[in-house]
Amino acid sequence: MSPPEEQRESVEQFARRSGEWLAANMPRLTSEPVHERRDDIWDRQRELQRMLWDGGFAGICVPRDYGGLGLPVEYQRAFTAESLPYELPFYLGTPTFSIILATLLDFGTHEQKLAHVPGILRGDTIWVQFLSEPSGGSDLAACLTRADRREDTWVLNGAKIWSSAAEACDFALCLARTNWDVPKHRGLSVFILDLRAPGVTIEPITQVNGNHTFCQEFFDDVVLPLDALLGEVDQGWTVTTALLTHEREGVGGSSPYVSGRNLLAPGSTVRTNPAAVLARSLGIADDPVARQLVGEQRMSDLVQRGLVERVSVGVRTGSLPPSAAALLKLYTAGASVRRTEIAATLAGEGGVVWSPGDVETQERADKYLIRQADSISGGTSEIQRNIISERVLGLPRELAADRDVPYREVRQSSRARTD
Amino acid sequence: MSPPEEQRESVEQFARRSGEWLAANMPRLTSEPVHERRDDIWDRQRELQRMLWDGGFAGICVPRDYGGLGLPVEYQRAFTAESLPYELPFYLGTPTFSIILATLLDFGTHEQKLAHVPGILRGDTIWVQFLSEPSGGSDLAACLTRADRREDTWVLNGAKIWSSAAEACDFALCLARTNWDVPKHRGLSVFILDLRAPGVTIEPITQVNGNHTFCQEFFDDVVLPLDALLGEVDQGWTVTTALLTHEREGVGGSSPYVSGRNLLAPGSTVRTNPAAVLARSLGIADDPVARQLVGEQRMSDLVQRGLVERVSVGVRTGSLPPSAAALLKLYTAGASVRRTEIAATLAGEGGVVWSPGDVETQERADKYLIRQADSISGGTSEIQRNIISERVLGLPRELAADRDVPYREVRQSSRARTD
Amino acid sequence: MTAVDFAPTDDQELFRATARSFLEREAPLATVRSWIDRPDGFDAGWWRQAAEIGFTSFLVSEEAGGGSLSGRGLDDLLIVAEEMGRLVSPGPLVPANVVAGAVSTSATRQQRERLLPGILSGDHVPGWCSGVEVEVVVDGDDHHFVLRGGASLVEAGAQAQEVLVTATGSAGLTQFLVPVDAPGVTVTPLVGIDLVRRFARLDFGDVRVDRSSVLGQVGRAGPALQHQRLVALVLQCSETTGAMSRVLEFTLDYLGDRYAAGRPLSSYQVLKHYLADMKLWLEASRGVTALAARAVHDQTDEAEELVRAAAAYVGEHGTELVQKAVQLHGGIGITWEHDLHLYLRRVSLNRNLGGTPAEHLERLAELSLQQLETS
Amino acid sequence: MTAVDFAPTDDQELFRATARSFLEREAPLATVRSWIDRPDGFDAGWWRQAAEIGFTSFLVSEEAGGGSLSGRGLDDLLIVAEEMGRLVSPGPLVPANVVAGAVSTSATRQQRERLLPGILSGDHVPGWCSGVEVEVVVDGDDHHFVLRGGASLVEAGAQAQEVLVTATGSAGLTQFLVPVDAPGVTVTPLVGIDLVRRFARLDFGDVRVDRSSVLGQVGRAGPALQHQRLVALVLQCSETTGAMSRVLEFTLDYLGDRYAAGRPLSSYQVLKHYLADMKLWLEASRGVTALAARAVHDQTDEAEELVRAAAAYVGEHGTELVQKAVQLHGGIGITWEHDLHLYLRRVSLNRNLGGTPAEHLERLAELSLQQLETS
Repeated sequence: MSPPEEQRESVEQFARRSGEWLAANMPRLTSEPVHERRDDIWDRQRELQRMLWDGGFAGICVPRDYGGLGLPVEYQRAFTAESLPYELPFYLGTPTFSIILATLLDFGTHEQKLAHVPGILRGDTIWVQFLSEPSGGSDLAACLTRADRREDTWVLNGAKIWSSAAEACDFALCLARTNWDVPKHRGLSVFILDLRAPGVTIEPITQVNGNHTFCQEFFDDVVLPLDALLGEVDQGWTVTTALLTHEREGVGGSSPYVSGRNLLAPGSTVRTNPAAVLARSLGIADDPVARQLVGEQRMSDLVQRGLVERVSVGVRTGSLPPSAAALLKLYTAGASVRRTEIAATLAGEGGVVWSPGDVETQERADKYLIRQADSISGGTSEIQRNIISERVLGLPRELAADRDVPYREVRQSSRARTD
Repeated sequence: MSPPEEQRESVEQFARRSGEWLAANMPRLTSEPVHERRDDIWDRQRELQRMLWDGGFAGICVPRDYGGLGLPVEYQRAFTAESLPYELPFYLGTPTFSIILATLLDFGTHEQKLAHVPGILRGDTIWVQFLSEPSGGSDLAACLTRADRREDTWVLNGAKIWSSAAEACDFALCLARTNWDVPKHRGLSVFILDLRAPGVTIEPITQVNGNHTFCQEFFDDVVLPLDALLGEVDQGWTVTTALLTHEREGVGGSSPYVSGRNLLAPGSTVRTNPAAVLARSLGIADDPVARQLVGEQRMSDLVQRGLVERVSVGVRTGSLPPSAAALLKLYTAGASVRRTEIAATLAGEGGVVWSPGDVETQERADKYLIRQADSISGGTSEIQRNIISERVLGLPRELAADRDVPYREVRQSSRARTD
Repeated sequence: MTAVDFAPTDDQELFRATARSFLEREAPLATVRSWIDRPDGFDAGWWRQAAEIGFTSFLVSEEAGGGSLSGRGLDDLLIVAEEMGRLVSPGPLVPANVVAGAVSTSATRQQRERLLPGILSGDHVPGWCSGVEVEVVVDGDDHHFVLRGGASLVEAGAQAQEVLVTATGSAGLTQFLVPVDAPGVTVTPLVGIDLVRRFARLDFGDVRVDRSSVLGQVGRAGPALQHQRLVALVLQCSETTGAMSRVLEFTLDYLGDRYAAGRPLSSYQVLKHYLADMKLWLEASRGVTALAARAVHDQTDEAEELVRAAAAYVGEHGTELVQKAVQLHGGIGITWEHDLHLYLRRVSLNRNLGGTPAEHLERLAELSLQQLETS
Repeated sequence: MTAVDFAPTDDQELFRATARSFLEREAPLATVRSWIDRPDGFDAGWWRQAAEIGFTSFLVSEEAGGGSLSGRGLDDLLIVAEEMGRLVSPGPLVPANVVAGAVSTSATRQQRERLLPGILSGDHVPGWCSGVEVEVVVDGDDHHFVLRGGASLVEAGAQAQEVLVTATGSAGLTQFLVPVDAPGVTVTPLVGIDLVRRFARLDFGDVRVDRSSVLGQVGRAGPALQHQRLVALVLQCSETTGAMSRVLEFTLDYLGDRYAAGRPLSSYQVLKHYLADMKLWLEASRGVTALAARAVHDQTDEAEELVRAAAAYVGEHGTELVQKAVQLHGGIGITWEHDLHLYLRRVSLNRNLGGTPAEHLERLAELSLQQLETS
């Protein structure tokens, strides 16, 4: 459905046209990206996405049938390169575009894609995935939320946790168990869930820094239509595996559906060295020991950029399997730890006691308290190393005591056991 | 058999007398410890040990029945504290005294102890342990060397590897399989092996640095008397476990049988900071980045000293189990890696290319090539972490595919399989 | 080097049990959380009870109303610090003991009588300025002094009635005991990563004091200040080891309770090895802190080296251990509801207060290099 | 920032296969070991064969007798470096290509004709002095120069017939092509951790040269030297990634073959995670090296930053990967007989040559801070 190659404008022409349009239409970024705590952040995202849509630059790699431009990934990259000086709907990047949109395109029926993709591209709907559960930890397949077939509907019961900003979202992809008599991975299904459906309760979780980045959800006899099922029944693990790969691409900065700089992998697109800014503001830019950290920060960002390219091309050309996106996720998580640690080290004593009203120092300290967040959310670094060793390097799988056992017989975390 | 407490001289009196005797009899250390590559190093060790024996200071904690002084560990520590400025038989410390002597005292019959302990204290015999095998890696119980009962003898066949300086030794403790029809750990026995027995062949292994620190041994129908058995038959794993605990004490610097500074855990006794010496000689003592490394080296040495005390007292008072010696071994291994790395980093480009005849730089480079040696020999750091997590913290054991399986049915490394 | 026995005495074991049960009963974590919004960060009645048990008396000589359990007051005090670390207790442990020790050692009888009873009973909270940021000039005769400058980080500075401040002048370093309500003293409370330990900035705008305020001798306070700093650092290290120890305990429990793929998390080798490393960091931290405390008590020539080594190692590994525990807990570890962040706040404060690991390493390098010159 | 496609072209894939089979056939590790005792560390005939395949021609323009596969000669040359790293090949890869590139870019026709055919055929080994340790003064007229000083680390300095040296003088930096048998030049072979790559010290004791020795313009060699250094660093990085890649391969094989407690070593989670980290280090090293090579070729204003980032990261992680492989091999990994030490020697040399990781980080900090000033 894409235009035949000879009729397309070239990447260079597209880039030039994008640059001109961006300059004429999108707000310029002043210094740092839009502040996370702004109250109207989500309305702003919808508005910005709508501007892209109206300008004809939404869904560059999305098929034309579903409202996109149907162009190859080089066009998306060219657009992003041009867009760096401008404010874009950064917070829609992951999960809505990189994860959800990609998964819908992979598994949705023609009707499901027609129903949902254009709304995403227009900025009408914001999405989230419901995977983790209070009892499950890193093992997403240890899913206790259930969807039971009742006449011509599915009835959803259970609880999910660690979903990003679910309060602000319209729809979710939700993993639920549809069969308890087969082993863990074989009885799962994924559903498209309207978050305004009766029986859905969403509660924010207060983080150490006072933010409510994550939510917890409860489902109490939520009735879903049959066409809410994404992919095949009981084949939800296949959908989830693809979704997680898209998540690693999103976090690592290699998704073909995201426009604009990647807030989650800042090193790959941003040129300013945040450690240099901090060292200068602390007056220690001449301290050789501090400068080692400043240099390390820049190294880390540039290596990330190289890794993104390497993995993207490797997956595209087949020299790396799709699960190699776990390399990006693992790198990004480690880089985030170092970024936070470098800032805390530079700040020193002044970073643990400060004058009232010194918001910058306060935020740095808060950030230090959630230093591990990027190594946990979206799959811990330990899970990424399992994936790399097993699926990229082909080493033996971890022993699973629940393999080939009907799921109702598997031992669960003590807090979650019902006996 | 020790003198009743009231008749003993006090620790202080003993320390004073030791100090006087050392000053009058033992050679003073000039700057650095005796060089490892001296040809007559082993004769020298025997001679120094004989001097201690003649002076009445050999085997301070060894029972008087077997030629020792029968004193509590405080006396040994006081002697070592006094002895730091003097040359002592450092290379006998581990394994002969800390490992072999300790194990003989634990498991030997009265006759075996009478036959062997005095010879060790006099400096007549040097010992080594034969545990590792070419096929076995870290799993010492995966022992393929066999001892078969033939009339009133045991007949030994097989091969061992990674034994320290076996060429220079007189006796060994050798682990061998005496029963193939029971699971791995239950069919082993330990033997006292005279290295001049017919059928024993010892070959040095050339290390990366050209040294021959380790040997490989082959046993070809070596006939042993029945009283060569140490401990019970088929109970050799019990002996080995005790031996390995003594090894960790020796390496960590907490053995009660060793006199003089511990070459394996130098941080615990030496005061000079080797990184400071190097930085000064390279002319970079004023470089703040180099000074961070110099400071780290000193920190590492002092922390080691604290850990040795902490673990020794913990094991003695029961607040830590004996296997906590693995903490010392793990720390020492890591500290050795950092010591080598710090030296290499300080040397920089001048450490990888140098003028012919610059022996010091050459040795530092050679050392870098065997940086991991202390993290491998005597049980890898991974094994130490297994021990700490399982035996000190009480976490679940690693899955063993060979548990409760007759050993002849267990799968071995491909190079060692005989099929 | 003499052989030293680290084994705790029976009195010390008993005292540890007493301190632990007092803290668990009177200041469990729920209580500590409830004190976050108090201006002082703790309850004055609770601090008086703590003082009664001995939390402020171990560095004070018997004749001055204090006394130690083992003859080594700093060793005894480490028990308090470690137990307080286990429950991230609030309270002015460091300034109260540093000032009590200093007064006990160097004060005149009048100063002792004025200050010590209140500190020992917990009624009086003293402040201690760790830095040298104030200048002193002799005012006319040599019986009056004027203090000028700002002490940027004073623990309990806004809770204290009186502060011990070191000033630099033509005669050298001099320590003064200054009432915070003296004319010219301005107190600005600060905010910190720790939610219950309180700090303030104290500004001295031409504060006039007389000779009765001088602690010890004019111009000779260098060694006293150095000793106070080493004591403060050792207490922080010990508090951090207490926090490390408690965090390791509940992390072990948690991983034993949680199952993944039908196996307890604590059976996964990678997680077991993390825990083994954490145990090593904990025991190494305890060992070097104990050695450092001995050396400070005995005032050996290795005292500063050992304290700096402890502060650098414990600072670094204390935060690393708690961050690793967060990782092992997963998402729950970064919620407000879970207690982990209280521990992370405390060890992070202790890591940086009175010197960062990098600053301690720099000083260790300096000391090592000096030794080469003299040896 | 333009989107760049890293995917290798078909020509590049084909060339890689050719280079690999040439090296595996003509210089397997047993052969490399046999060359250790040769003064040159390699076989001249072998180097001529390598040159014939193209090992010395990618940075040379087509009209000068060279040529690239992809239009990006440095990308092509990275393939050579990576393949040589896989087999720790000897040979003057860096100086031959750096000098060939410099001559191709800046030489006079006479210089090109004198030097390039020999370098391109492998008959001539040029030396390259990476530092600025030599001074130059104009001798009387401006047609003669006197060089004075010592180049402390010259790869292939004792094998070369001619060396490219940068000298500093009142006019600025100037590069000279100097025959090593010129009167006044003293060559002292050095010893290195790598057993087949050779270095020498070159002393210039009032060496008199004329204008025909000047490469490029007098006093204007700064940018050329900078470009040469960046090329050398990128080649080292690429060689190290080749070594990393080969070491990871045989370590994976080894751990699959070895059993402990009846399980292959490669089934232990801790060892699996080590290998996952090693894979990450390898791919990150490849990625940043490729980016850096692009930027050097395009001479973008990020070129030095990317090269320094690559050199710091690859230097550090190259040695760490091989040391981890030693750990995974156990005792056998520190024996002379096993090949691991050959790899460790090579990556350790590359890590330190032309700047240590710490020096690269310092420079990165400088560049970051400069950007703040100008932005």
